[in-house]
Amino acid sequence: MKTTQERTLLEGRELLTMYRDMVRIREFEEACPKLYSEGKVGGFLHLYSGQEAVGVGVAHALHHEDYLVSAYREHGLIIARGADPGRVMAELFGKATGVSKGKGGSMHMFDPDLRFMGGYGIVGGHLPLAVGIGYAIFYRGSDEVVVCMFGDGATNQGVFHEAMNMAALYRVPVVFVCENNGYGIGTSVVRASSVEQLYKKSCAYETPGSKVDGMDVLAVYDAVRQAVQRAREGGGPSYIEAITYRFRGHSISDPGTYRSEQEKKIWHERDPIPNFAEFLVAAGHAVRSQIEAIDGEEKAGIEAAIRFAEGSPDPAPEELWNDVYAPVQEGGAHG
Amino acid sequence: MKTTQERTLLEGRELLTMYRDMVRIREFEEACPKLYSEGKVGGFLHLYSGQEAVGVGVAHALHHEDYLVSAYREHGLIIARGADPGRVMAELFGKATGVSKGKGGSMHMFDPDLRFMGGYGIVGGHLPLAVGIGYAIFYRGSDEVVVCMFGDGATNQGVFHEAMNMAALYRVPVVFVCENNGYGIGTSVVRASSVEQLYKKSCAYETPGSKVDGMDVLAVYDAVRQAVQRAREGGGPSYIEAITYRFRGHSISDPGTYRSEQEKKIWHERDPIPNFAEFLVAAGHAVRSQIEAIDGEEKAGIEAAIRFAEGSPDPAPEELWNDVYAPVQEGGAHG
Amino acid sequence: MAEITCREALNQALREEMERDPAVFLLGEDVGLYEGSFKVSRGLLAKFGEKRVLDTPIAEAGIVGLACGAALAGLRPVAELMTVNFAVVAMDQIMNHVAVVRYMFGGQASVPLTIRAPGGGGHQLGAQHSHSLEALFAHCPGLRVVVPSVPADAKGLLKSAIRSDDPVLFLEHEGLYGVKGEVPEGEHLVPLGVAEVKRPGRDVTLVTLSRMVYVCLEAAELLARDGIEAEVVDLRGLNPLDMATVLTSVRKTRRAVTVEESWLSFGWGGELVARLMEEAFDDLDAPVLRVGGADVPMPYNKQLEQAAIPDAARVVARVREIV
Amino acid sequence: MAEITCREALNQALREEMERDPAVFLLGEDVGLYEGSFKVSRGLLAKFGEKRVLDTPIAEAGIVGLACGAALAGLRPVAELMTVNFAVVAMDQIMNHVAVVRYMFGGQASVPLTIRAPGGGGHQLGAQHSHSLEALFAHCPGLRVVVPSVPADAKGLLKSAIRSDDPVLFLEHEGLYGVKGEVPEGEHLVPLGVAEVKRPGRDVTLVTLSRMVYVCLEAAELLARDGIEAEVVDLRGLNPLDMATVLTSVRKTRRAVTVEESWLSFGWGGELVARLMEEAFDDLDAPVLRVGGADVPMPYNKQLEQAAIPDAARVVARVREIV
Ligand SMILES: Cc1ncc(C[n+]2csc(CCOP(=O)(O)OP(=O)(O)O)c2C)c(N)n1
Ligand SMILES: Cc1ncc(C[n+]2csc(CCOP(=O)(O)OP(=O)(O)O)c2C)c(N)n1
Ligand SMILES: [Mg+2]
Ligand SMILES: [Mg+2]
Repeated sequence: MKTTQERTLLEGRELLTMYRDMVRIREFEEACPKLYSEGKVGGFLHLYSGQEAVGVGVAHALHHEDYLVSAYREHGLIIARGADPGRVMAELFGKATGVSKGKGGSMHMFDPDLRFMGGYGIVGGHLPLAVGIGYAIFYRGSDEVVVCMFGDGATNQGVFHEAMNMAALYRVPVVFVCENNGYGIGTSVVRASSVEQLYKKSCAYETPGSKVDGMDVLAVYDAVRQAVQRAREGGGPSYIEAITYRFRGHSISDPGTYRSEQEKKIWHERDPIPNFAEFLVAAGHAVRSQIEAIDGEEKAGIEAAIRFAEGSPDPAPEELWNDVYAPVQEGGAHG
Repeated sequence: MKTTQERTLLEGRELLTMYRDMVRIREFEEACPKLYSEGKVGGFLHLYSGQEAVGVGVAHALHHEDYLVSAYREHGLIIARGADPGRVMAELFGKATGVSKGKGGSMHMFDPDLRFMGGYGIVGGHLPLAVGIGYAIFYRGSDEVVVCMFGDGATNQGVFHEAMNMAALYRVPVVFVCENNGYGIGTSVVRASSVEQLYKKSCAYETPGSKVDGMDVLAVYDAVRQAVQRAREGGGPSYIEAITYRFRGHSISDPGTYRSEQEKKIWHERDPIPNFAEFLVAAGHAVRSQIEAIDGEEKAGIEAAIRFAEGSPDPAPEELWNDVYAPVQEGGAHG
Repeated sequence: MAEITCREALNQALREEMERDPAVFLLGEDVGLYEGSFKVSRGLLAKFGEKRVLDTPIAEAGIVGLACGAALAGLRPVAELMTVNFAVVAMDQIMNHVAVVRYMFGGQASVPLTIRAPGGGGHQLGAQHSHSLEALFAHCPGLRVVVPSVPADAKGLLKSAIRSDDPVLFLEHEGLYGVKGEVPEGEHLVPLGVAEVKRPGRDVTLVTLSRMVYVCLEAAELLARDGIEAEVVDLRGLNPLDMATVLTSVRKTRRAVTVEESWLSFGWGGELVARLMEEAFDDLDAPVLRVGGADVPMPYNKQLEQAAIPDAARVVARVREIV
Repeated sequence: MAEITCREALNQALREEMERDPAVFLLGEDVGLYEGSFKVSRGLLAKFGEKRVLDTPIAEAGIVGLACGAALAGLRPVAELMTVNFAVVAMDQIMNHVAVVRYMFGGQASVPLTIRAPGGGGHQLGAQHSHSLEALFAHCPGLRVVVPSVPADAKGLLKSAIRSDDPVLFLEHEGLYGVKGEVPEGEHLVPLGVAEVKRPGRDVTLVTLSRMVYVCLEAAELLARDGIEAEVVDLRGLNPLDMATVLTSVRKTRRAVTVEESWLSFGWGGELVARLMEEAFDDLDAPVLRVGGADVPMPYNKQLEQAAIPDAARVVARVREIV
């Protein structure tokens, strides 16, 4: 058993990693608009700036073998899970070195080694997939857990209901994390959901529901860690609503005029990154210079990621036809 | 204002009509299996025997202008709403005189004059339609109400969630009545729904939910009347779970072996019809001979309905091509 | 006549029909406060209010079902699906409810519903956001399938769709909202089910719709340089399907190529080929060929995506095989 | 070889594959305790237990999505949709998830999922319960579409489907479960994408699948009385599509008719016609004609329903137009 001092050190290290991960995500996301306007990145582009504490808190609450599934706002999540920002950026560039070989783009990233089971673009569509991954875990009797991330708007979709019910019915190890950033594109939560407190929706499935401050990485970490532990021990699914805010528009093309300057200001004051830095210093987990070092390293890291993406090749033309079907197996046409 | 005595008489009359309606439905349904085995009726055939108190309680709680929408187990509902059993039977026979001109059959009956907006065969599929009818009422500012009937199994479908949410969000005058007969085909409620008490599902929409004895026509009538009044006065939707039982298999082809004899026996003792007859006599609303007269009249009425159906013509062959599209309107091809 | 974009033309049609008929209302995700993700409903919430411009939750089955019910009760809803890709989420409501209620209730029910849905590829939106589903909907009896290519049709067809007592899938192309063209002010109706010859020609008929109309016109230009005169027929929809115009053209040119953006296999081109073969076999000097999208989920990478979508060069190449 | 029904053949395939591979499991509405609404999964719950024979709520999107996720995580689910009519409720999961994940994730994801769904008309089930949706699924790249007509194929194709690493829509016909035929015991695989000539003939080729195979064989008998020898080709599926077998037959007979149960317009027949026209135009002595279901929602009335579904007489009449 470790001494208090050792444990603090350990925690200290982990806390700094959390900070580093949030900074990495922020640097990554904030580099995107320019690249998009330069035409290097295309398609839809949903940035995670402002929501980093949720993704990082979740990722740190997981074991390496645990699964993460997400909607399309997932750059930050796959990075929090440990993906090389270079390969994530390469995906945005549509390059062969991207996490999805340039075929998925911003919305559809995947990494089996990290057990990042994909970013999906149909709102709510991936929730039943998470239940299925949970069922596979239960089926094998292993002790992994799936965390499924989705937005507030997704909770009004029919599949949300079906997934929540089936997860509870089969007691699969799934933790549903709703990132309530207040809006589904231009529609605020109260204008789309009959119940304003989204965590209450789990009452219809006798699944524990709780609410957490999504701008506080440690609060998210604690809430998710408990839910994950419960799931790992066979306690079944739980549902967490993380209250957060996206600092940018819904996607790169959204000016976000439906949100008042006043509202944005209030939330920016709650920016999870500087606030966490203050906490780290105040609590003695780090000194200012360490923080600045991390900021600098991550800024440089993202510049390197962009260089990697720019230097990477496009997929070969024949890639158009690959991956539609499985490679033909032994024994039998398409068998 | 009426004198107490008059009112009792009136109630007495209405109570007898309720009894008559239940008997009519039972006689109708119990006549079907034979007709089916004779090949006069085809397709699926979902009988309502045992659930009469729900449909009749609901129908009596409605005004003439109110709407009723249902799933496929609807013979009893359209009859309770006032449809001529002859035309309902003719529909089962697929005759041109049927309520849907022989094109709908057992699952798809419709009568605009009775504001019976249809029986639908996709489990849960008609719930959003009910919300839409409610929206039309709200849109026009009239004071009608829609009652939407569905089974316990339907509450696990995604559209249930979407419809409940939208109904509450727009405060439309819809009363959702879940006929919980314990099973969705061979699957019992607890094996399909994570929450056993289905009325609790409305908690996720901040919509009042209540449970009522579906074998007691007056209990159903009272619960629905209150919900209808609330809706009529702009109070928005409510959700009622009526606990009932189907005396026969899911459909004519289902032996229903998944239900124990013991279970069936208990429920048959709760048969809404003889029990209501006992109540009427005991409470002095009717004398035995009146009850017997009604039983005889309704038996004869269904025999007449069968004769009407048998004597009716099939749709003309060209009917195959009619009703796919609206009759071509003035001004413009298909415009 | 004013030169306006398809976006403005659609907006005009909605505005005019809502003014004309109080039973017409809009619903959909972000159609109100946000004025539509493609801004087609700009200004309508301000003008008509929340009751007639209804923002909805993200629940496509609920949206289409609500609209279907409202139509059954006598209203004329215009439901906007943010994109046609999500129509698939509401497929049961569209196929098993909207399309069939009139028939299965013996003609007693009517669903005067218009479902607007932008679609199509070309913007690197990937495998879940690049569909053109004309063929799917056209396979379902009971549904009208209307597809405008120019601003004037966008307005005239949408007005006709809204006035139709049949349910109409009105399929717009995301790549055409900004396209400009002359559009008559006020009452301008284009009947459903009437194709239009966009360019006359004697050597080959290009049968197409939506954004591919422009691709075909471009191909026709290229072919013309070599003296090959292609006639371009814009179907403007698949149900009703105007075979008469197609047959007249093909009987003249004796050659035809169908051009569709969606997956070639089991797309709508096959239907046209089959009807042409049956009704004009002896008039054909060559097989009717098809051009269509690659049979793959849409890739994100720009070059791959461009390779997956038919272009003028591909059309020209196909034509050269038979002319 | 034992004579067994399609129902028993399917049951055998499921049982054998579950015994062979512990990753194979069944899920669906009433597949367990109730043993399937068509009793295809009879005895499987008793033998394999609840974990491997999973009863689900009535939630098709949830069922297909759960199966898709389980497949992503390495299992080999066999999802039963009570009927194909409800596949439409899960259309988004099938089209936008199951079909595309391998591609959109650059080949890193695999969905070895089989979705079984009974369908077809003929039992007076009306407009919402009589679909045959082969054409819809065949239009979506990424999905295999397999359609057995006889017990031996029901077993052999289902086993191949379950072993395939591609998602397979396995479409059974409600009217064929009771049909008997010889079925090899134990290991019997029929590769996906290989059509079969059910009856040799020199005068015309009937291209068909599912229950229509029987209708075509009946038509062939009638035609034979008048000396017309029809060759009947059972496609056994639409993806992979075995054009080679069809072309070989048509190059011999120089005439063809496609026969499908579903709505004729925008059905799969058009695809066959288009490919035949392109690949065998000069070998054809007559237009390739099509027989298909009436383009109407299915009516309940028996006579009307019979009139809506293709029968031998209709096939014979079409053949006589070109022979
Ligand atoms: C089924 C479906 N409907 C509509 C859309 C279009 N759309 C993309 S994102 C979005 C808003 C989702 O909001 P939310 O779930 O809160 O997630 P957020 O974007 O806020 O992270 C919508 C409506 C979609 N992608 N899928
Ligand atoms: C979407 C859909 N899935 C499956 C079916 C097949 N099915 C018909 S009735 C039924 C059970 C419905 O149970 P419940 O909702 O409780 O109604 P009940 O039959 O008990 O009145 C099922 C699964 C269907 N008709 N629609
Ligand atoms: Mg949101
Ligand atoms: Mg039930």
